[in-house]
Amino acid sequence: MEFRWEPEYEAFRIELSAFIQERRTPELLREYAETYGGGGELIRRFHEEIDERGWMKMCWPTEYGGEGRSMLYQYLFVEEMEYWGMPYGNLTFTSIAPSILAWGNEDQKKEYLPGIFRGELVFALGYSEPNAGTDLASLRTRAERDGDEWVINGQKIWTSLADVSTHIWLAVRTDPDARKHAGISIIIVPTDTPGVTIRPLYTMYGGHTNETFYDDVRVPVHNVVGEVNRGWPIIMHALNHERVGLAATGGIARIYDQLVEYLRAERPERLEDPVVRRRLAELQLEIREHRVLALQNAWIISQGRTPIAEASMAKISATELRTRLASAAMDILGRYGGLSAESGEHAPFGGRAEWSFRLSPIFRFGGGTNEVMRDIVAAAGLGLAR
Amino acid sequence: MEFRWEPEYEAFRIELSAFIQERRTPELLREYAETYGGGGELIRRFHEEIDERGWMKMCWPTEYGGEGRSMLYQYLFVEEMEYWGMPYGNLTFTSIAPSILAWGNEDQKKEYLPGIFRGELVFALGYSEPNAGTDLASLRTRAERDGDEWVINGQKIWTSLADVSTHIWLAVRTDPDARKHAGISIIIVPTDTPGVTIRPLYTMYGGHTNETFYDDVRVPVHNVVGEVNRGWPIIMHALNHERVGLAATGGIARIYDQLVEYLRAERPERLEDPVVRRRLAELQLEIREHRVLALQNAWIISQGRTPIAEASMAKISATELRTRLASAAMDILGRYGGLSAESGEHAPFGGRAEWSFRLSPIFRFGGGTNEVMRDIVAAAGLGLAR
Amino acid sequence: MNLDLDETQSLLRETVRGFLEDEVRFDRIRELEAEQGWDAGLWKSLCEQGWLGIAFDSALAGEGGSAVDLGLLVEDFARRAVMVPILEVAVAGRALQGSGALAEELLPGILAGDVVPVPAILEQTDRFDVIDAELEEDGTLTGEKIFVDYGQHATHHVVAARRAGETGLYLLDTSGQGVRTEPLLSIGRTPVCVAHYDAVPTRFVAGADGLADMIRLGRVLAAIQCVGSMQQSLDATVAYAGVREQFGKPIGSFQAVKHHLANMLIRVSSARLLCYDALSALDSGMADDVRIAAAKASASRAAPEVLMLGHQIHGGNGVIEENDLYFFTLRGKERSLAWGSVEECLDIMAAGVGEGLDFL
Amino acid sequence: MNLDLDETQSLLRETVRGFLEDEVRFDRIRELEAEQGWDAGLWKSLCEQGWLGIAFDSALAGEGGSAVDLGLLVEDFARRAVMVPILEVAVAGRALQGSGALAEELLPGILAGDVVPVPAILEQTDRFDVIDAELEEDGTLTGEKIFVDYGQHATHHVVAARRAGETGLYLLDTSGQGVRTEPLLSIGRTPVCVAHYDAVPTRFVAGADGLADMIRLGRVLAAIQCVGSMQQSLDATVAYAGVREQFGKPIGSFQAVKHHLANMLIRVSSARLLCYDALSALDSGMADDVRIAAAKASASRAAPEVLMLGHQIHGGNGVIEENDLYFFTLRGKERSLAWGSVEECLDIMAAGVGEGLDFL
Repeated sequence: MEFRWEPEYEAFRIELSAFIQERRTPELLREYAETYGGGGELIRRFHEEIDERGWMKMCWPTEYGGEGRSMLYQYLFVEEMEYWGMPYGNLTFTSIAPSILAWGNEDQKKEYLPGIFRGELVFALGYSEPNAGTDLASLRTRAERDGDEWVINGQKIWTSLADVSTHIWLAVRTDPDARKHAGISIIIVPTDTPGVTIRPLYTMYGGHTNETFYDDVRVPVHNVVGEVNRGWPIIMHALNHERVGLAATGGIARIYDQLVEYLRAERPERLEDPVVRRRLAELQLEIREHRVLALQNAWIISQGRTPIAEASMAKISATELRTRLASAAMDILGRYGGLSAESGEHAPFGGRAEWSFRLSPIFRFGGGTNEVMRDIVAAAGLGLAR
Repeated sequence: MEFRWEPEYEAFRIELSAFIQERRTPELLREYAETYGGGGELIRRFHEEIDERGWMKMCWPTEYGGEGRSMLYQYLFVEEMEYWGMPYGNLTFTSIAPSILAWGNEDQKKEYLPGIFRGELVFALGYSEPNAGTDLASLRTRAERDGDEWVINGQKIWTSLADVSTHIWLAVRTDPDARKHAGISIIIVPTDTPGVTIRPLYTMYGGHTNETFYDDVRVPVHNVVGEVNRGWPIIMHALNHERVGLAATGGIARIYDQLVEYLRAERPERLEDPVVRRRLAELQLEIREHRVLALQNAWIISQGRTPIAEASMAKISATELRTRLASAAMDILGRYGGLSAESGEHAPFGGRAEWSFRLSPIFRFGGGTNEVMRDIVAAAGLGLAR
Repeated sequence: MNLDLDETQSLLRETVRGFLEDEVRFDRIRELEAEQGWDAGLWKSLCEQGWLGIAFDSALAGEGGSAVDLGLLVEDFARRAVMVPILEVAVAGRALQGSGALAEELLPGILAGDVVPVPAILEQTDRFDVIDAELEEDGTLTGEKIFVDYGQHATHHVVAARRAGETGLYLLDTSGQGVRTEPLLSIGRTPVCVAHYDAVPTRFVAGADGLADMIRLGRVLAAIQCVGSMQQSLDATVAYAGVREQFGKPIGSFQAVKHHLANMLIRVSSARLLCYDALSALDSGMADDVRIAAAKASASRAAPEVLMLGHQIHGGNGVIEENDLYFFTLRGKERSLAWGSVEECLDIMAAGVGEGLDFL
Repeated sequence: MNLDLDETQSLLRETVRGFLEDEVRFDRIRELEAEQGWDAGLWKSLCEQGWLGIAFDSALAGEGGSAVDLGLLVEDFARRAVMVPILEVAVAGRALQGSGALAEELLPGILAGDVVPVPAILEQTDRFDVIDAELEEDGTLTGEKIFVDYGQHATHHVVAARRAGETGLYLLDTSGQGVRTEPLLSIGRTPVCVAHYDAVPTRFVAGADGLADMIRLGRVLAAIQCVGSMQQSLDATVAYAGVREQFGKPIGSFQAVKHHLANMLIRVSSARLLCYDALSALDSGMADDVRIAAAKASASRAAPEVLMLGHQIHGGNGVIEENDLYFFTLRGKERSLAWGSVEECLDIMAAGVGEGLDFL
């Protein structure tokens, strides 16, 4: 047992950090904020540069152009990108790409993976429906086969990024007579297919997600990923990867660092207050407690094993800490802590803590509610009956 | 709405407090610790003095020798007794006596109530069985009628005080064919009845509770309280009163006060430490948060209404705070906090925090587990389906 | 001791709730949020109802002056997320009440809804005990105040300032020369601003005691606003848990959800009781700063936990602007910071540690 | 980076666990608790197994000297609540290791189980950074140490003391004249005492760095003992929840119980990982006091919560002495106080605040 990053990992992180610093322009960050990573020329160019350095594919098998490096590199990559708030493909990269690698056929791998790596292809996730949230297997959007095409009808909700994405990774019911978890398939739907309607849903965190409607949407039969009616394990696999991303420590650590930096620069008397220092120590302890769970998760993946309980533990830990940290940072900052970015220079570090608080609820139920995560921990981690 | 104690309440509390101070001798406290309030000459004498002043019956209807005072007097009485760690009949007084008043017949009221008030009669509660804890309705101890007697066979567990009590308030199954909650009766069993065997179970908090065994135990049929096979509501009523006692703030406030006093006298530099003061402020806040729940509960009772959700809320709040407070007090005291009373002068305020920590688990599941309490809060307080 | 509402209070509550449900559409609040406005029309109506008079004692044309009654009013306004300066005008007006001629001049206008004074206390340090603003010898004020709630819409500011070293409250007219307000956007989405004063004439309102009283009342009322937000979130969440189905049953039948809801109720109940305890103490003249701080600390600390549990149970439906839940989340957290955050209130409690728990 | 056990470590763990399960009866621990004794026979056996050598580097007849390996050993001993001074002798022995002639003289006896040295650091203030004991010019010590674990059974104390103003570690023989021990009863029920020294001769062991190293290692190992207690409580509780039935089904099928158990696992996992992270840092010479303190703070803070959840699920069955659960509750809480409570460790972390989160 050894908790030290070997020199090659340290070197990678230093190189990556320097690379980010050079490219982290206000223009790029603005584009990211406006498109949620969905697109824009600057983001695409940034992606290309990452891809040129081999970082998008470095952990992939050599037969798909990768270097077969340990997945710990990807862990460091995601943490660093999240820390600095930079786009890197996000769920398309961390959840969809590995799903295509694991379940897609050779044609699909060739068709989608290179574009994902260059940031040209962006996938929106079409899982949830108005009456199928955590209980995803209740989904009703249906696809019926008509010759060489699937004809899709139904409605999805929380299809975030759909308005800026090129494709939707759509979960549909292909056998209405099968039992709940059977009869579900994954179909890739180009976003510009006729019959797809996107309606924005504005949110309390200032951005929007979408409802998407499917009205006789026709896609070729070969857009099904894996086998027809065998979509459930693919969804579970993708969700597991999604949880790994939700468990990232970078964004959390950044808020903490920004808080300390702000206090040092603007409120030095607060940073000297023993009680404030104690509060910061408690928050730092919680970040450390979370960080090792995220690391454990990454370690298991890097060994080719599948973390189930560990992924859920890290997801719970990250998402609940996110809320507590944002709230505590605001409390320490007093009324300044309540100021949004729109308050300009009055808002501490761009109103980041305040925004983080508004954003934080979604992580606790997104990717599977934390209640279901705890059920999973009890079942997979402790062997209790489901 | 008015949160101020009227002068007559203030006067009562001052009188009671002075009364306690005069009688709070080491000998009495030792007898209390050794018998758990079950008996001893000093305790009995103390009870008599309380009873002479009318305080045991002050809130009772005048037809049973009471003064019909507001139950808020009893709330103050119990809080003050709990604060100073004095015996006052405890569950026999707070749970059994009101149950006999509510459900007993005139003969039973005459037979038991005066003795309870004088501290001569002590009841042990015979509810739980090895396989019937929170799921009390699964109890199997049975009573069969034989002429003018009930013949009891079975086993109870956690029959605390049985070894020092005069009676057992026994829940038995009188109709084995009825559905779970039906067919249960309450029978008063004199502890010295032949066939009753008491076996001590030593505990991690230094005292003991008991298992009790019933082997052809014969008691007269008129020892049944209320109607035969209608014992369930009596148990629920008594448990509700038990929860009120479990929610008392006195013992909790005492630990806090003793902690502050100890720090002031023995560790003044700790009491001046801003971080320690903050920790104490947090604990004080939690005591204040609990205290108003206990008060709300008492208020509802004093108005002749039955608190259901409120009793459970106060019970949850008190019992979880008890653990947190004891643990936090130990943390603030460092290794001294871990010392038991047996360490003599080295142990801070008689090792009370340490003992309180060891004792604290029982309150969280006793009188109904806090999980069931929360179910009750959701159902009775918020209208959610059970 | 009386923990129930009396008859007048019950009637007041019923009337206020009915009025607000009829008059306040949540979409109107969305519009006001977008334009950082306030609900001037509603303010006039509530003044016409005479409710503002609850804040003032009857000798001065008010209706009562009981802090508890005022708390009930403020709680119900918070439960409807109403965009009016009820807290601000109540505490500013009560401070003015003792100022003799000034009171006679302004109170009728305040009660009619034409004069809208709000407190302006905080300065750059964001601390209630650091007042550096100093009047000139001629009584004019030059300086800045920050976090002035509804300050851009008020007709007057009641500013905390020093004169010859003594702290006091001073009234200034925002319609005159030299007053400039710079709006801020805060998480609560209610109007708030920085106020810049340049040689603005002022009139004396009250001394240091008046300022201390203002902070005490403002603090408990802000705590009550947290409670109102939490209660509304809880009610909405209970309703949602009863109708939203997953896995073939209402989510409210899952034990984890039930326990979240039970925990919410426990937190809200404690905080509310501590608030009314503090208000009652204000009424009987027995309020101390620790008791006031405890009420605010309790509500402020409970608010983010309770509100986020509401979101946890609402899932995605709770974060979209089409749902009303977010009003209460954002207002509740904002009010937890206003008039003393949990950190500041715990500091006050810590200063009092060692004085014994005589509050039982 | 390697978060798995290597082959040697897996083998060690398996062997140690098997041995302890065979050799240690819980009833024997009950007897030892009652008489405040220690398990001298077991100590000899484990020395015969060569496990104590894990604490020492091989040049000095030890087996390894890896702090991680030592942590694994200590964790397993904690999981069996074994009444032997494994932590104490390991840290005292490691301090002696660098002392040249003294090491050569004593280490063989330590490894054989005949020489049993334990640290004696704390004084009346209960603070690791306040050492007032001062040697006389002739090298003798007169004074007191408190919270000396297993001090009444040890052959030697390694005391922290000053000489000419410099703090260091000094060895004294408890069998000689002038040493008197006064037993204390602590919640953990393992032997602990006050040691009184009257002109006791001492020998130099190490300087201030040696003391600092001893505190670092002792602190993480005490954290690991908390983890062992928590894990054992969790395992026992999972087993109990699977067999105990109420309302016609195992209590482990209630969502509230499941979530308690999941929360226990999360807390234990974090604390354990932070402990091995700190031990690994000790091995690579990259340990800093904040990292060490974080491991102990995490374990110390988690312990009472996790252990009390274990009791909550066990109900009445968990509090009777016939059940083994209480060993772990009491030991776990005691170890959370030893070698720096959560309060002390958070103070250390607070002192380091502002240095950035370079630990990612």
